Order: sequence, then structure tokens, then C-alpha cells
Amino acid sequence: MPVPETVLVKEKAFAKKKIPIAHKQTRRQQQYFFITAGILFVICFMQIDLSFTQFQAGMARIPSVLEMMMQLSFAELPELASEMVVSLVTAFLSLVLSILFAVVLSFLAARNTTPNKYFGMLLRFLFMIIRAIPATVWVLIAVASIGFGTMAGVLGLIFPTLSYLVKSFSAQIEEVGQETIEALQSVGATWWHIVFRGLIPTLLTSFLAITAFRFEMNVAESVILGMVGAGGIGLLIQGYISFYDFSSLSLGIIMVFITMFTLEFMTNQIRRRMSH
Amino acid sequence: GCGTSSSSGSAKQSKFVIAYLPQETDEQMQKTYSNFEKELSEKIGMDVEAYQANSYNAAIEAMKNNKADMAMFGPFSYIVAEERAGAELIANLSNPALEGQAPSVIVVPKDSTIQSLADLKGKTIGFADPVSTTGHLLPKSTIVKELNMDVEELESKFFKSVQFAGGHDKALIGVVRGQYDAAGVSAMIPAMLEEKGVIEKDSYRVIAESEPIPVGAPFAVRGGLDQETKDKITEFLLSYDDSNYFKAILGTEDAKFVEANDSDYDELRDIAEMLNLSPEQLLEN
Amino acid sequence: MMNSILKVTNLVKRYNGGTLALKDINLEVKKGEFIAVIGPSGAGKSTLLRSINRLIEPTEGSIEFLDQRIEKANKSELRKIRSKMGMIFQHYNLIYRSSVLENVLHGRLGYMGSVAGVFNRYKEEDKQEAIMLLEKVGLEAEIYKRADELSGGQKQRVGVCRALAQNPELILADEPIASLDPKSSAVVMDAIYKNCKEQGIACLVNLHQVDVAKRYATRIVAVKAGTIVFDGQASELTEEMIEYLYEGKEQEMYESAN
Amino acid sequence: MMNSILKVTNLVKRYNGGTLALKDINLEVKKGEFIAVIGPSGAGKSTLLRSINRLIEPTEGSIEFLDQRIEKANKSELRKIRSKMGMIFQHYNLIYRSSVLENVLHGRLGYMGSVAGVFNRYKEEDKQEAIMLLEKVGLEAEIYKRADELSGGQKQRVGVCRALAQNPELILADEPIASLDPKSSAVVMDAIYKNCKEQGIACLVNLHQVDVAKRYATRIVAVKAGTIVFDGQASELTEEMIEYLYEGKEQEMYESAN
Amino acid sequence: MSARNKPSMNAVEMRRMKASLSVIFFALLILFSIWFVEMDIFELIQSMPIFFHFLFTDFFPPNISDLDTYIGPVVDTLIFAVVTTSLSSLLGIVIGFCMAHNTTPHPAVRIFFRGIIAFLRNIPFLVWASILVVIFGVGTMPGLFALVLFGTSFLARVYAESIEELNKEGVEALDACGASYLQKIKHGIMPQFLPSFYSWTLFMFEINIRASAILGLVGAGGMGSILKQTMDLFQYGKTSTIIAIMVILILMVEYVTNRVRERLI
Ligand SMILES: Nc1ncnc2c1ncn2[C@@H]1O[C@H](COP(=O)(O)OP(=O)(O)OP(=O)(O)O)[C@@H](O)[C@H]1O
Ligand SMILES: Nc1ncnc2c1ncn2[C@@H]1O[C@H](COP(=O)(O)OP(=O)(O)OP(=O)(O)O)[C@@H](O)[C@H]1O
Ligand SMILES: [Mg+2]
Ligand SMILES: [Mg+2]
Repeated sequence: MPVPETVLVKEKAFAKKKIPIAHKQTRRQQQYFFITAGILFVICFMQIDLSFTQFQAGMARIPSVLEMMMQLSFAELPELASEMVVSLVTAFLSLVLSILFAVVLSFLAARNTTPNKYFGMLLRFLFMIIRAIPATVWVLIAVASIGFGTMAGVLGLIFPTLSYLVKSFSAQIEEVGQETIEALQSVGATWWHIVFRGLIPTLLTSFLAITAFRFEMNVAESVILGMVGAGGIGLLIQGYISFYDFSSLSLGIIMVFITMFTLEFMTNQIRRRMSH
Repeated sequence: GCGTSSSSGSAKQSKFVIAYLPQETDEQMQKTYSNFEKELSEKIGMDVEAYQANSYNAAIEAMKNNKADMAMFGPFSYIVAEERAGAELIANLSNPALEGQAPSVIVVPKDSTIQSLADLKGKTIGFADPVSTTGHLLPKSTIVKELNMDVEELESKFFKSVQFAGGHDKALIGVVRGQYDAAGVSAMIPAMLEEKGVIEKDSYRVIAESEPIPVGAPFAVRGGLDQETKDKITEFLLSYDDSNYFKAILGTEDAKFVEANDSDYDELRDIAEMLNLSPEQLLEN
Repeated sequence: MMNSILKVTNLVKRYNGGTLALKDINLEVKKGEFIAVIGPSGAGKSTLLRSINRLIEPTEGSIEFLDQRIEKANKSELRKIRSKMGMIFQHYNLIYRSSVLENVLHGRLGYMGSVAGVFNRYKEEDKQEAIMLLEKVGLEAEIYKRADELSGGQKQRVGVCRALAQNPELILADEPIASLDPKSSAVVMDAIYKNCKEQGIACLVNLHQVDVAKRYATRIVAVKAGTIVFDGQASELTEEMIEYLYEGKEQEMYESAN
Repeated sequence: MMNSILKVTNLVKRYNGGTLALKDINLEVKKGEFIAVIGPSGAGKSTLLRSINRLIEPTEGSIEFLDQRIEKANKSELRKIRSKMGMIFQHYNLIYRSSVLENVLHGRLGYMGSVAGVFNRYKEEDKQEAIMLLEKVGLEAEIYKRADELSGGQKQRVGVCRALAQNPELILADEPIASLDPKSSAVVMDAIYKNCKEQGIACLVNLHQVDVAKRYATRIVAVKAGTIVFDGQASELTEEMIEYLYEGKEQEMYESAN
Repeated sequence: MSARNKPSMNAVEMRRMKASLSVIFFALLILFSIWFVEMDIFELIQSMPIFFHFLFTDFFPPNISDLDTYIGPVVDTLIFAVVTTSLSSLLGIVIGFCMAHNTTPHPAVRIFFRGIIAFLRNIPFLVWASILVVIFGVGTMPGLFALVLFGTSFLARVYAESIEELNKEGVEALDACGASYLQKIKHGIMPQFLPSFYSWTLFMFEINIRASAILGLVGAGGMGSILKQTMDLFQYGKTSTIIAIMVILILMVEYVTNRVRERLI
């Protein structure tokens, strides 16, 4: 084949220099990210003092700690089981209540479905603040205002749950893109039609997946919340820890683990069934 | 259960809520004891619900909002509750075995060169928690008194740094594992951790003890409660002698309720003031 | 003028980025006309169609539809106008997790109140009508399937039915067969054409395939770089015109590849 | 037999679900042949192509390529065999976040040590070769663009270059133009055809468009329901044959729609 | 309607029945939960004024008198967040590749790591923190390990999920070119995976800032400790200052995340 002259000229140039192959911008950004991360890591790592002897001594202590953890006593089983139920219920109820609000709020907050640009922005900012407030603060306020008991845990969990759901839901809504919305706009549908007839059916699976994921997180969180006074298994576990009651602690850990594992398995099943 | 109705005092309330705050001297977890609740319920003619509260400020806030009617506090949390929530002391649950014993100790590692409090100069000290009576207030006041320094000087000049470990056990572990040069903790803790095998036997040494304070676990009620109920409860508590209850609540059968007076806590208030932790100072903002 | 249903006058569209996608477009559509819009990629065909039902806000000019000014309509007027204009999309834009029938019934939403539409209260005669439409395009066996279970050609026929369910005066179709294989394309184009003819619906259809455009359209509009460069009968569209229409970037690439 | 490069004997493919996608296929490809495989949707065209380079494991039968038995090859032998067989996909299957040049260079991976390829050490002459290929298909201006910035036709030309970069003896193309508009289709088919001819590469290309198949192929293989029902020159492919080949489900739909 | 529709109608009815059954099941579950927690809507509504009164009078206005003393803990938190995010993303990516079914070297490896990660993730964090304290003492080291454990278990999972979601077509093409396992990872998976890698890693950074409470649990300081301290001392105004600082930090991370996404995806 006839080789164009330009190619021949270039070929000579190639001989001297290595030919770059990557997409420049992508590569540069990649380099920025990793170099920045690397430098930050090195600087920060030098700031924290870690002693190797402490590490060594700790590693040497692991067998004996494991040995302590190996003890198992079933004395506390009934109590652990009933408090586990409390934690599960707390997680479940706060999730259910959050979903009710989250579905509407996320459509108001998502960039492509918000009725008003500034209102959406305000809503997103508000939820970011709510997200920044730790669950412990919410529980404190909840206990203080409605008193002790599971309901306080539910109320305290609603806020972090709601803000998480709104964030994830609206990200999903923004991702479905314009196509679905346009289809219904073009038949003269209202905002409500678009949301309920178009977007919710389309997004149902991903909403459910997010919800399932969040349920796991909520159970984990409600376990921790027990530790700040909202009842549930966390309260017991906290007690075992502070009195180094290893045999009951191990049982508690096993119980939480089995519950969480079962939940993860179940939500995966649901997700798989929904997604086809 | 969501506490009592929010209308204060005067309205007829049908539910009586007790909150138990964790005690620093316990050796085991509190358990609520239903017999106690039943008997109290008969006495005052209201349903009684009891909760373990893990967070002491939540309990105090709940009492402030009429969501808790009685609570078993720790000494420091009581004086704060008195200021913040208008809690009224009605009895002390005291453990005779502990009477006259030092409530807190200051410990150093076994082979440390530190022999006295004065040797702590330029060292790192760990406490349990800023609001802990025996894990912060008492040991720190001991140091202040012994060295005759004011707190600011102590914190900024004398020590290299003052740390809060987040618990008596952690403060002690911090000493034994070498992160702190010394720690002030409840006197009960070292023996317990030794017994549980968390720290090695004889791995620490006590260099100072704080003076006993004449207080137990204060039981206080919400100020807005009507006088009749308050009296009934006081009467009920002082005559209560079910050892199972004491075992459940404090882990020892030998405890008993004794009459208490708010002025018993003045000494602690002085200490708190000295350490800039008096309730008035805390609550001004 | 009597039976003109759509009149686009001096339409200009400038995108936010600054692209001048449409420059002074004038177009009149009469009742029952079947118009193919052709032109190279990026000419502004989609922009033109979407400006007509205001999925895109026109920058300047007026669009008159059944004596109403679309570009001036408020929200609820716009809804009413849109309910009289069906749209068929290149990527079907169905709600894939809803049934075929539901998708067709969406065409009726514009005639319903917000609340009725949300709670599934379609009228029985609407449902019958929708089923009849589906039978007409050969989808009677798929009525209760979920839309994502269909093949491309079937999906597009559902899209056609949805547009027809609106009882529109005008159908806008943006490259309805671009994602389909030749056989399905024929089925879909036939379905659009036949139904528009039967019911006297005007149709404005963007097409890439000039041969298809010539086969169906009563009138062809050729757009290039935001301007109408040809507007006339299929028979009047000369080879030179087509040549001129499509020459440009792709063409250059084509030549350099040979 | 001398210049036969691929020999498929009694090939059977049964999918896990039980679908018998290929029943006893026999096919021989000679050096430099340009063979179009046509047939209705679901006939087994893709399965046939993918069995040849074992992207799908054949169930029975033998596949001989340059005197090697593909179905018996172990992992590293298979790598070597595959490096001599280019593949072009309907959906281009590019790595969209890599540059065009990188995508073409991927064709060289089969010739590199498995570690060398990890650290980006393409040889300079490979790079030059890749750039030359890209220039040949008119993409010299796009070399350093990211693959997702290209139009469909451009993407497919990158796919063609990747296959050519392998210096293959055989190119397998699975509906390379099904996702393209007519103009891009022509550019891509030309690019495949010209390069195969010039370099004597044999090519097996699945096509939906019978007219395109007839235009390019030296030989046409028609597959229906997993069996080869026609194998001969383009001129021998009668209208009846085509009719017979495509009759079936889609056809029924087409008729019921009319 | 014609008879032909009958079977599909049944399928629809089946689907409907299943749907209504699960709705009933969930309704029962909700009713049970409401009964279990003794939810009293009336009381809940009555409590709302207290709730908001508490939130808006006690926490406002933020008290910034001790702002200078927060600098140290904020810097500590950031330092910890950087170090632990880096370490856990490093560990997470290796484990994530082993866990994703399309990149795992062997199914057994995949199951092994899935098990380990599930175990790490599902045990309450306080438990890990306490065990680490017993092992290493208090302060930096247990704090670091606690956050790395937490981060790794989170990241390994989400990385694996993102890897599994990548489009297979490109990788299939590399297969057809005769690429080896490592080559496929480097040239096929990595370029596609990087965008989700960036956003998850930055999200982890944000979580680590908020999770600095864990540090307080093991006596390693950080913003979490001040948060707890100010709350314990009823200095809610200072608590909200800390929260405001956290909001600002999170906003910054989110800004960076968005910028990175915009440019990279
Ligand atoms: N949302 C948008 N923002 C900015 N510019 C746009 C937008 N949509 C389209 N354009 C630009 O407007 C011009 C016309 O685009 P349009 O989509 O109308 O062309 P088209 O004729 O439909 O092309 P195709 O045949 O490729 O669909 C193009 O230059 C395009 O880049
Ligand atoms: N992964 C798979 N598992 C099970 N069955 C499959 C799989 N892939 C294809 N099939 C079935 O094998 C048969 C042949 O499919 P194949 O994709 O080879 O057809 P094709 O001729 O390429 O069709 P098209 O023109 O639509 O691409 C079909 O019945 C199809 O449903
Ligand atoms: Mg277009
Ligand atoms: Mg195929």
C-alpha cells in the first residue's frame, strides 16, 4: 500500500522518542490523585507516632486474648435474644418511617425532578447537615424529649437513616436520566404522574437494594446505639465489655454475627429476586 | 414506653419512670429488678418502669423534661442533675463495705521510677472520663491538694499532657501497656481487671489514694413531683431491704438505703469548683 | 391556512453552551401530512422536534399548534397541548418495569387529574382502546408482559401505541427506527404510517435513512446546520441535494478511509 | 486442504439451560476467504463465532486452527491461538476509559509476556504499527482521544484496528455494523474488507443485512436453528433461500401487523 | 379479550398475589413493631415541641469560644482519616479483587475473603475497639487499627460490588486478544474501575471523618472525643460548633468528590 509521506516523516520522529499512548487528561488526573494521596499519606503517617515495640507486644498478646474470647457461656442467652429483637425492631421501624419521608423528599431534592432548583439545593444542604450530626446526638435529643425506651432509639435513628436514604435515592433518580421523564412529559403528564407512574416503577429495584443495604447498616447502628442508652443488644454488649465478662461477650458477638449474616443473606436473596 | 406525660407535676400521672445510671464502682452490670418495681408501684399507685441508662446526660435531660421521675445517679452526675434538672435527693444507696475506703487511686507501672505525686512532673497522665467522679474529679483534686497548685497550672505546666482514655479500664490499661505514665482511676478497677486476666498480676503500683467522701449512690427524684409521692418513695426506700435488689443493682447484698442530705455533696461541689467543673460553670452556656 | 395544525415561525434555539442548533426555522404542517425530516448528524433534527413540544425551551420564534402558542403556554396549558401531541423516541423510553398495557395507558395520563393518574384509575374504555391498539400492531400476546421482556421492534411498537393512545393530532417521532434491525424497522414504520393515515394524524419523523424517508413521506424536510435546506415532495429530492446535505465531517472521514 | 486455516468438524453447542444452539456444524475456512454468516435472530451465529475462539466452550466436535486443536488447548496455548484470531464485536467492546491508541495496542497483549503487559511496556514498533492502522481507517486525529468520546462508527473502526493489530490469520466479526447508521456501516465494512484483502486475512463475519453480505462476501454461510442450511457463493443465494431462512417468528409478527 | 390472554393473565394474577402477600407480611411486621415499641403517636407528637426546642435552643447558637482548642483534634481527625483511608483502600482493593467473582483468582479465595470480611464487618465496632485496647493499650495504635479494620471491611465489599458491575464486554474483547489474567486486570478492569474507586475512597474519607468517635472510644482523641465531652458537660453550643466543623469538612470532601467525578467519569 502507498504509505503517505507524513507517516514516513513521523516514523523517523518515532525512532527517537517514545510514543505516549495514554489519554493525557485521564492519565494526568490519575497521577494527581495518586500522587496527592501518596504525599498526604506520607506526611500524615509521619505525624502519628506508632511504636514498633507496642505493636510487637500487642501481637504477642493476641493468643491470650483469643483464649479469653474462646470462653462461652449461655447463661445470658434469653436476655441477649430478647434484646437482639429490640435492636432489630428499632432498626426496622426507623427504616420504615424513614422510607415514607425519603421517597417524597428525594424526588424534591434530586436535581432532575425538583420542582424548584433552589428548593432542591436547600434540601440537599439540609440533609447534608443532618448527615453530619452523629447518631449519638440524635439519640440524646430523642431520649431527652420522649423519654427512655425503644421509641427513643427509633426516633434517634430516623434522622441518619432519612438523610442516607434521601442522598442515595436522589442519586439514583438523577441517574435514570432524562429519558423516562421526557417520555411522560411528552404525553402531558403531571409531576405526580412522572414520579409515581414513571420513576418509581423504574427505580423500585434500586430503591429496594438501597433500603436492604441500609437495613443492615441500621441494625449495626442500633446495636451501637444501645451503647448510648437507646436499649437493645448494644446495652448488654457494652456491659459485658466494661466488666470484661468475656464468656457472655463471646455469645453476644456470635449472636450479632449470626443475625447480621442471616440478614445479609436474606437481603441478597431479595435483591437477586427483584432484579430480574 | 415513653416516659410520663409531659405536663409537669399537677396533672395526674399514671406512669413512674426510674433510670439507673452506670456506677463507677460496680463490679457487674446493673440489672433491673421487677420485684422492686412492683412493690414501689403498689406503694405509690402508679405503674413503674425501670430503664438502664447508659448516657448520663440523656438521663438528666430526660428528667428535666419530665420524662424520668427517679434516677440512681453517681455522685457527680447528681450534683449536675440537681443544677440542670432540679433533681431532689431522697436517699443514698450505700455500701458499708466501701465506707471509709479510698474511692480512687493513682497508679503507675510496676517498675516506674515515679514514687510520689511530685514525680509526675513532665509526665503523661490518663483519666477515665472528664465527668467521672472517681476517675477524674477525685484523683485530680488529690493531686491538686497534694501539690498545692491550681488546676490550670497543673494541666498546662506540670503535666506533659492530660489524656482521657474513655473509661477506668482503658486508663489503667494505658498505664500497664505504657502509653500513660500514670492514671487516676476508681479504686475498684485494678483488682477487677487483674481478676479478669486483662492485665497481668502486679503490673501496677498505687502511689496515691484519694480521701474518702461520705457518699454512696444518690437516688433523686424529679423536683416537680408532688410532695406526697416524694414522701412515700422516701419511706419506701428507707425501709426496703430485699438483698436481691441490692445484688442486682450494685452487685453486693450488703448495701442499704440511708437517709441523705443534699449538703452531703457540698464537699464534692467544692472539688468540682476547684477543678472548674462545677455545675454552675458547666451549665452557664 | 384552514387545515394547518402546526406553524413554526422564525424558530431559533441556542443551547446554553452557545451552540446555535436552530437558525430561523419556518415550517407549517397540515392535517394528516406525513413529513420526514432528514439531515446529517448534529443538523438539529432532534432539537427541532423537541422544541415543538417544548421538551427543549426554544430561544426565539413562535410555535402555533391548533391555534395555541406553545412557547407561551403555562404549565397546565402545556400539559394539555402535549396530550394532543404524541412522541416516539429512538430509545423507546418505556417504563421497563411496568407492563406493556400500562405503558400504552401512559398515553392517557395527559387527560387525567394528578390524583387519578397516581392511583391507577384508568377508564375502562381507555383500557379497551389500548388493547385494541396493541392488537393492531400485533402485540396481543404481549399485553401483560413487562416492557423489558420485549425485543427492540416490539418495544418500539409499544412506543407507537403509547403515542396513538393519546389520540394525538400530531405525532413527533425522533429516529424511531435507528436502533432497530431492518425487519423490525419495516414493521414499526408501517405501524406508524398506517395508523397516521387511518386516523388523519399528522406526523413529523426524523430519519437517517433517506430511502425510508422517500418510501413513506408525502413531504420531506431536509435540515443542515440548523437551517431548512429543502422542503418539498419526495420526488423533488435530487441526488445532488442528498449529496450536498450529507457532505461534511463524516464524509471526509469516509473518503480518507478509502 | 493445504491453505485451509480453520476447520470446524461436527461442532455441537448445548447451553446450560438446555438450548441446543448449534447442531453438528461443519465448516472449513481457507486463507483469505471473506465469509458472511447470515441467519435469523437466535439461529446460532454468535454461538458459532464465539465457539471458534472458545469465548464459549463448545460441547462436542473439533475445531482445528492452523493445525492446532482449539478445543483441546490449555490456557497458555489458547492465549497463543487467540492472539492469531482477531475479533470484532457488535458493541465494539472497547475499554472506554482508555485512549484509542491503548485500545488498539490491546491487540498486542497476546504476544507479550503476561507481566510485561501489566507495566505498559508496549514495543515502540507496535505503537508505530497501531498508529499506522489508525491512520489507515481515518482516525489519525483521534489517536489520543478517550474511546468514549468517539461516535459509533469511529468506535467500531477502533475495534477493527485492534483486531488488525493482532496480525491475525482470521478475523471473527459478530455483527460489526448492527449498531451503526448506514454511512458508518459502509466505512467500517470497507475497512474490514480492504484490510483483510490486502493482508490475506480470512474473515468470518456475522451479518443481518443480506444485501451487505452479498456485496462483500466471497462465500455465504446461512445458519438456521443451529444448522448450516446454505454454504456457497453469494450469487448462488436465491430469493427462496432467503425467504426460507428468515421465515419464522418475526415474520409472523410482521404479517399480523399488516 | 381473546382466550390467548388467559395464561398470561394468570401469570399476572400470580405476580399480584405474591405482591399482595409480601405487602401483608410487611404490614404485619410493621404492626408488630409498633406494638413492640409501644409507639404512641399522640405522645410522639406531643414530644416533638420538646425535641425541636432542645435542638434549636440548646444547640444554638454555636459557641465558638474554644475554637482554637479544636484545631488539634480536627487536625488529628484529618490525619487519621488520611492514613486510615489510604491503608484501608490499599487492603480493600486487594481483597476486593479477590472477592469479586469476575476477578477472583479462584472461587475458594473468593469465599474465604467473603467470610472474613463479613465477620469483620458484622461485629459491633465497640467490640473491636475494646479488644484492640486490651491488645495494644490505648491511643494511636488501637485507633488506627480500629479504623483500618472498619474501613477495609467496608471498602472491600463496595469495591467488589463495583468490580462485579463493570461491563464485561471490554474484558471479553481482551480475552479474545489472548490477554492473560494480570493483563486483563490492568488493561481491562482497572481503567473502568477507577472512577468508582475514587468516589468510594473519597466517601470512605468522609465516613472516617465522621467516625472519629471510634477514636474517642480508644482514647486516641480526635473530634469524636470533644463531641462526647462537650455533650457530657452540657456544652451543646460547643457540640454544634464541632458539628459545624464536620459539615465544613464533609462539604469540602464532597466538593472534591464532585470535581473528581466530573473530570474523571
Ligand atoms: N443539550 C444540549 N446542549 C448543548 N448542545 C446541544 C444539546 N443537544 C444538542 N446540542 C447540539 O445541538 C446541535 C444539534 O443537535 P441535534 O441533537 O438536534 O442534532 P440531530 O440532527 O438530532 O443529530 P442526530 O442525527 O445525531 O441525532 C448539535 O451541534 C449538538 O451538539
Ligand atoms: N448464554 C446463553 N445461555 C443459554 N442460551 C443461550 C445463551 N446465548 C445464546 N443462547 C441461545 O442460543 C441460541 C443461539 O443464540 P445466538 O446468540 O448464537 O444467536 P444469533 O444467531 O447470534 O442471534 P442474533 O442474530 O440475535 O444475535 C438462542 O436460542 C439463544 O437463546
Ligand atoms: Mg437526534
Ligand atoms: Mg448474535
